[in-house]
Amino acid sequence: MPVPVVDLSLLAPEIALAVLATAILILGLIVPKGSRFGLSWLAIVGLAGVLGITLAGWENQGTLYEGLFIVDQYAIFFKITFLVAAFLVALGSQRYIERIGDQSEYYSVLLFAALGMLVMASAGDFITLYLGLELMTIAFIILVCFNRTSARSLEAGIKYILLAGMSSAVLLYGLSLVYGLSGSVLIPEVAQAVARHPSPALILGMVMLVAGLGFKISAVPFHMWAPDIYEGAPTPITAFLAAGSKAASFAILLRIFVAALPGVWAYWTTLVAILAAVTIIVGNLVAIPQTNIKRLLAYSSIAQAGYILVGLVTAEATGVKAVMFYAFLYVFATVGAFTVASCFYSVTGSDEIKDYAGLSQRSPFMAAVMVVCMLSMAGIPPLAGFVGKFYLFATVVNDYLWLVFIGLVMSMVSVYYYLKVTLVMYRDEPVDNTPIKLSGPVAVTLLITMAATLLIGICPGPLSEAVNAAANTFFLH
Amino acid sequence: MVEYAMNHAWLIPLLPTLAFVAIIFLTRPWPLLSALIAVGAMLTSCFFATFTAIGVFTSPELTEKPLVYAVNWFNMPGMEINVGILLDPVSAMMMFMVTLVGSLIFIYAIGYMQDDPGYSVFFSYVSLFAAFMLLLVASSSLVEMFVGWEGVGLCSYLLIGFYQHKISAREAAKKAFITCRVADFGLLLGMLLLFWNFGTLDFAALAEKIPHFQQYNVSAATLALIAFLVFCGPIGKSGQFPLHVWLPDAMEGPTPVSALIHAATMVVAGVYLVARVMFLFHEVPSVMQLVAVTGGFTALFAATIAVTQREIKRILAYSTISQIGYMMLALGVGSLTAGMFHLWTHAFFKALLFLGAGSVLVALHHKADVWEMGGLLKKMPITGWTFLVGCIAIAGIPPFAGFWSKDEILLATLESGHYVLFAMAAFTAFLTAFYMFRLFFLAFTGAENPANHPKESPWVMTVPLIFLAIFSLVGGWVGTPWANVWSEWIFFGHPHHGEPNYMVMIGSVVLAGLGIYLAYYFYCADREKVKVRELARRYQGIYTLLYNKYYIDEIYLWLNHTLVDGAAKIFYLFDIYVVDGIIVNGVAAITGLFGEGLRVTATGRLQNYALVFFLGVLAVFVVLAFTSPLLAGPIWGGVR
Amino acid sequence: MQIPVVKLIDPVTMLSIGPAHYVILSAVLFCIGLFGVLAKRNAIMVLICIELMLNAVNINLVAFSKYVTPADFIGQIFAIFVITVAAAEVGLGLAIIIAIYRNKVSVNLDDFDLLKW
Amino acid sequence: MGEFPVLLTILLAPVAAALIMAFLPREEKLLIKCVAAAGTFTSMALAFYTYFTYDTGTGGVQFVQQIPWIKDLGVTFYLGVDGVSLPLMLLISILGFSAVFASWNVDHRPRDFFILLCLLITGVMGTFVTQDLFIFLLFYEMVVIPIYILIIIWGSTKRVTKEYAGMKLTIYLLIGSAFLLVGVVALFMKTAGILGAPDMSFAGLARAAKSLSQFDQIWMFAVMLFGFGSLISMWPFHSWSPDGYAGAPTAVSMIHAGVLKKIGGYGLIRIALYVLPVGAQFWAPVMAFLGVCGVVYAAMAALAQKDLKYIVGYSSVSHMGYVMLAVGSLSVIGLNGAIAYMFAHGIMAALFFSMIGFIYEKTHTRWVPDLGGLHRQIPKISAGFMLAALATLGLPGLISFIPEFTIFIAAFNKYGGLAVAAIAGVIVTALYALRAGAYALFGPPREEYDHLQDIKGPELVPLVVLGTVLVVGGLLPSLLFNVINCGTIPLMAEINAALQIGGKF
Repeated sequence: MPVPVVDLSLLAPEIALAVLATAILILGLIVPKGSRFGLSWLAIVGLAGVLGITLAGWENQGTLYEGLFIVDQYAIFFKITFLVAAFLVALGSQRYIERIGDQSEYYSVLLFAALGMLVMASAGDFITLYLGLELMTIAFIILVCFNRTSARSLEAGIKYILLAGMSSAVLLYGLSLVYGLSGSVLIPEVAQAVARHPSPALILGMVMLVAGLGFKISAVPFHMWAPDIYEGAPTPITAFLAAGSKAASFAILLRIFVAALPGVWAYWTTLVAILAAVTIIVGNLVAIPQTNIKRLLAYSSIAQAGYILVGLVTAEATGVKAVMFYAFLYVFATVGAFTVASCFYSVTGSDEIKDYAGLSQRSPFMAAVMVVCMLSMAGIPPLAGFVGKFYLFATVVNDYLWLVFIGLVMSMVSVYYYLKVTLVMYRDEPVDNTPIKLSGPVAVTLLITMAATLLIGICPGPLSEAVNAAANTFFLH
Repeated sequence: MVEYAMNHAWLIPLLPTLAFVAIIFLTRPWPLLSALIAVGAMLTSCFFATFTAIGVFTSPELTEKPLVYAVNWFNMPGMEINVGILLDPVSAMMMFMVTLVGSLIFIYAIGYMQDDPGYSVFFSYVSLFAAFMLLLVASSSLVEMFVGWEGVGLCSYLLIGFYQHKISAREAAKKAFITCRVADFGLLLGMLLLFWNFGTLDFAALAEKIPHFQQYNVSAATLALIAFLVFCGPIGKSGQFPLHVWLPDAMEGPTPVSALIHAATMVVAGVYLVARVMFLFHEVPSVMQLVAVTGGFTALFAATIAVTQREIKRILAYSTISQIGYMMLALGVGSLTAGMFHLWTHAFFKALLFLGAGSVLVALHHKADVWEMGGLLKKMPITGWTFLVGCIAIAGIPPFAGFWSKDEILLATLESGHYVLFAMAAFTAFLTAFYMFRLFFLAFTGAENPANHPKESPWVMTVPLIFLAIFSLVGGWVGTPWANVWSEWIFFGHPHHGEPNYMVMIGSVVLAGLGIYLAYYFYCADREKVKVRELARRYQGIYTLLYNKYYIDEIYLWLNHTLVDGAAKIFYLFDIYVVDGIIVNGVAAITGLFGEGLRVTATGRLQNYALVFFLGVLAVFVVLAFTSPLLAGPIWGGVR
Repeated sequence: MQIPVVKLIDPVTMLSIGPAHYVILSAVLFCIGLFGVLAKRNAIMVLICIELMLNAVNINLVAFSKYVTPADFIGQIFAIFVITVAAAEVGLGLAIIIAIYRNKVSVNLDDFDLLKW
Repeated sequence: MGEFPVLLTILLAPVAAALIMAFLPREEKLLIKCVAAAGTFTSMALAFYTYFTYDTGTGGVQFVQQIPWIKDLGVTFYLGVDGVSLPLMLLISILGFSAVFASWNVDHRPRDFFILLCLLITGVMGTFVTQDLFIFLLFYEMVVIPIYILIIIWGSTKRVTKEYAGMKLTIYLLIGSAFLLVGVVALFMKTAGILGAPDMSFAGLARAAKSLSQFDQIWMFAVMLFGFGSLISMWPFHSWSPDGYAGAPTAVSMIHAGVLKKIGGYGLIRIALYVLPVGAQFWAPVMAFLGVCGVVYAAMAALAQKDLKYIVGYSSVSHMGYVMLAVGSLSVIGLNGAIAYMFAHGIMAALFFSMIGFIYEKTHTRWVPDLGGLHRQIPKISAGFMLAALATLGLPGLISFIPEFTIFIAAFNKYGGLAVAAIAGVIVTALYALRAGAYALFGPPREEYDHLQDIKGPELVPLVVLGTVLVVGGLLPSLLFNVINCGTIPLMAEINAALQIGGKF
């Protein structure tokens, strides 16, 4: 058979990112410890460059290695999402990391995690999927316990590695069953096989697959790990974990189920709807009594996963589109909120909500960003979250009205705990009145997140059109 | 001039309005200037009103076909409300009367209100009142009239409570407003029903339509209901039983106010309203009966109370109620003529009496109890003699004004065959004479009270008294049975010529005379008043009952505080404990509890998490397996 | 539609090893591993049990590769990837366990509950 | 008439003011206040200009501006006003302006206060000037957060803490709006299906909704009724209102009671009624019934209050009952009455709250038994208070009477008996309004209040502006109705056409 011609331009982002990551790792070894701070800038600029490459390749679509690696605008859109997330996190976490560990390691691992996501986004078969997933996961494990001196960070690390290991084992077992019963690992072929003769064993395999990915997106009942890990991990990592890994897992979930399994989907929808509802309810209710900002945000991000799941219920372009839209705006909201938390932590060394007293006077900007991001998650117009939710629920309103009710009512309940934070930040008088100084990069990060959240909310037109295009390419395969 | 006046009749209400605005916003700091503005405006309107009246009375067709200048106020599909001026003898007469009496009282007030801190404010209020009153009188549609109606209510509220720092004044004002409000509720419903059934509220249009109400498929019962509801308004405004309670308390206001609002003009607005919509009442005899009975009963009822009261203004207040009862009676028995005639004469002598009382009060530094007065006639001759004129007039001694109008009423009652009502009216006439002269003798004759050092009031106060006295004498001559000009002009349906009935005349005079004699016998003849005290002691029960006005105020007070406030409390408690407490906060609390409950499942033990994860997998699988049709097939499905 | 059924468990050929044996074996192995993960209190034991689960997967993959897609070696390739990743994971795991042992002088999972509620 | 984007200017003037203030130093208190005043004044002046240049001859939507916004949702940034929205737009601009002066004495963090206030005003303004449902929603909830922050920082704690009050108000309204959103989303999807292409403009939705199934219309209307109803404090979903107003600072009470509630009524008319006439017809009796319940219930509750703000809070609940009743009457007269009454109530409630605010500022109490005899010490405030009280009890010659009368007529035509109960509310209203006035202002003066300063200078603005509107509007109701007619007549015509029945009017 002829040797397949590989169009490497399709791989440009991945290659660039890998090179960048490796380079930083190596340079980290060469450059003396004192002056490694520059590496962070290298990473940031490099990420920007990769982002540029990816954007440039928007029109450049195709598949590699007989469908193992798919590059369509759907994948590219998600890649952009991840890279934006990585960029913002990298930009916002310089100071934070400086105190707890080595810049070069941190940034290279961060980039590897991003690379894993990129691979996941365009995985065309189970092996690629698995590789991307594990690359991301392992990188995250390192990052979660990056603060080697803190017991919490380490505990989070061990919890994460063990649980993630188990979940990926389950996922793999599912994959193996599916492979065995369909005779292929290429998603489209699997799809045909499943459509031709589904069987309980195959369903079991699928369930395990869902469980594995549900673990990553922290959908109830696979969510138990999330709050602990989010709380224990260094805050920027939490942000990346919440924004990036979730989005990546959704990317692959969509790829598998919406594109590949139309045959069995009919009786999955109800299940997904139930999962979504439960996730929304649990996430929001448990967030109410929280006292630690990170834990609160963790639960709220569980709820957010529930909202995104709503988009999966109807396996249609509208749903795909809604998910993509929401995932994108969710990145900004999450990163913004967590960045505020992280630089608040680096000033006061506390994550307790009660310590946020008087933040509006110590740093009006931080407080404003916090409020904006949280309310965007809650879906209060004119912020981005509102439009996102509108898209999501519009897809299910015809068949699953009850889900819409639950979702919207719960999102208003969520306002309750967001407002409790607001209350502390705005009403209470600060304990010490010293204004909080923001370092330039952090300020830029916050500014970007807030601006994006407002902008997408007020005029979502352009983004929604891009998403439309991407979602349509998605159905070509 | 007449032409001009008639075409500019709208100026009559407008001028006092302007006076009000000017005083409130410009001349408040300069009391005398304010007073002059008010009086000037009033006199000008009076001037206009006079010529208007002349104009109206020189064009006979207006009685049948009133002259209307109206403009659109606001409209929407299915609803068109006009405002304007309606000129016919009745309204012209009222305008003339109001402006005339008003001017005199304003002038009087210049003296009466001397060195009162609220001097300017007082004149602004009374000007506003005059404006609303004239609007009410001149209005061409029921809505417009309602505006004036409520407006005068407001002004009376403000003026009764003019001495706001006195608790009693405050309460009286509130009472007056709310009592009238209750009554207006009926009037409002009546208006709505009218509009609903006839699609308009213009008097002219209604007068066209109502006589043929069957064409608008309105049942007689509905019409009766409407008439009754409309009549509720007058009951309140004109202090008819059972809503008369506010009027005596209203005497808390300055005396000119009592004279103007609570004697001459506002309180007779009810009578005027009934007269205005006579075409409505005329169609429903049942309600006419009701009006007559209410009037007759009120007349007697109030008179009995007046007999025992001690405060000079209260006595006058009850007499006012009673006299308005007369007017209602007249309307009820179908004689618009007699009713309006009495309204007209009553305005003069009652105003006179109040102003006289006022001048007495000033002289005695607001010591109101007639039993502590005495012998004032010598010290304040003008006041005293004019007051006497007023008493004679109200008692109904010819040739004074009261006699002619009262006679008309008795005559009408008799002719319409309401013998019982006639008897009541007659007896009331007797009582009236009695208590008025009781008042006169107690206050102006007999031994002087050494505690008092009265002196005659200044001319600004006495001149109006004299004028009013003159009117109280000659005012009635327009309607003598022999030359009854009045009934030529003011009538409903066809002019009503009461044949001079000498029986009635003589009878009433005799009754009045008897009353006066008794009063003389008890209160003037025996210096020590022993007989009357003896009498009071013998009929202790009746006396206290009358003295406490049949305890009606107490009953209302009880109703208000127990029922209304109690109900309010219940509603409020229900609101905060049930609606808010249980439902709203309950839901919130439950949500919070769920949160707490789910929270503790996060034990921090990673193996619990693993377990949950695995159970989740099983659960999902089971659910899926049972919802999907696959269990039918073999476990492995087909394998190549 | 008519699903072409191949009897995986054939009483006649029961003695000769067939795919079923492998599948069942891997299932058993998986369950043992899972039990370990849930029951063992020692972090290292849990790590080992996870390895067991992964190996169960490998057995599956290889077996299916032989019986289902004998032509191309998808299963084997997959298995090799799994082994590699698993190695990395274990290495990382051990590193963390050492670090946390330094910090807490314990590898008993029940001692790690700072983060809860 | 798009040469000068007048509506956009009206909308953005307060935002501009807010931005400027954001860059002013904290200490420049007077300057900040002046900026706020300038911004709100600009929009008020332009609003008046719009109001009086609105061509009642042609009617319909005027001052239109359209910018395509979100293609796949069929959203256009569609500004334009008609007879229904114009009065309310005017109302918010007037109230915004007076609210700035009513809070002239705010000295605790004034910059934050006025920034939030301006944002709040913009949010409310936006709901009235747009003709597109999506844009409407954008503004609809935007106001929630400013209000919450304003309450928790500058509010006052009485029977309930301000935190509780603010949280209850916010969450309650948000839950309501959640239901509303469900309705909107469903409406959007279904109409998009009908039209083929989505269209979010009111007109478009109305056109498409004609072919909705009756069931759809009914349940959608139900959820919208709950959403808008809880905003307009329809009984029994009112319990946020008295506490909220009691907790809120003066300006917020003014704007919330004055206009924000009206968004509920406006939404009911403009969206629920106009788009879903069939549902409206089905639910009209319920609306009317709840309205009457509200009138009586809240009036009675107000009678039992001792705190001035609670009195007005309950009274506003009761007055909104009239609006519900009017909307329930489904007739031109009713709608005219409803809108005019919303305008009137906005003015008088605002005046009431501003005067109470001043009284509270001076005497530091709102507890009626602790007050009394104030008419001597602070005559101007007392005058304003009495004016508001008299308007509340619907005194003819003041702005509230004619709308009330119109509502009565409409309600009476449709629900005779039920209306009577509502009209009886007038008596109770008079009772509590007069009592409040009598006990707070009249009676013997207390010496502890002798030193009080009457309002002067900028503090007078609310009294002057609102008082003038109160009287002028009462004397010349046609100013109001001529404009409103332009909105309601076509609207009702559409509805009747959709219902295939000729209403009585």
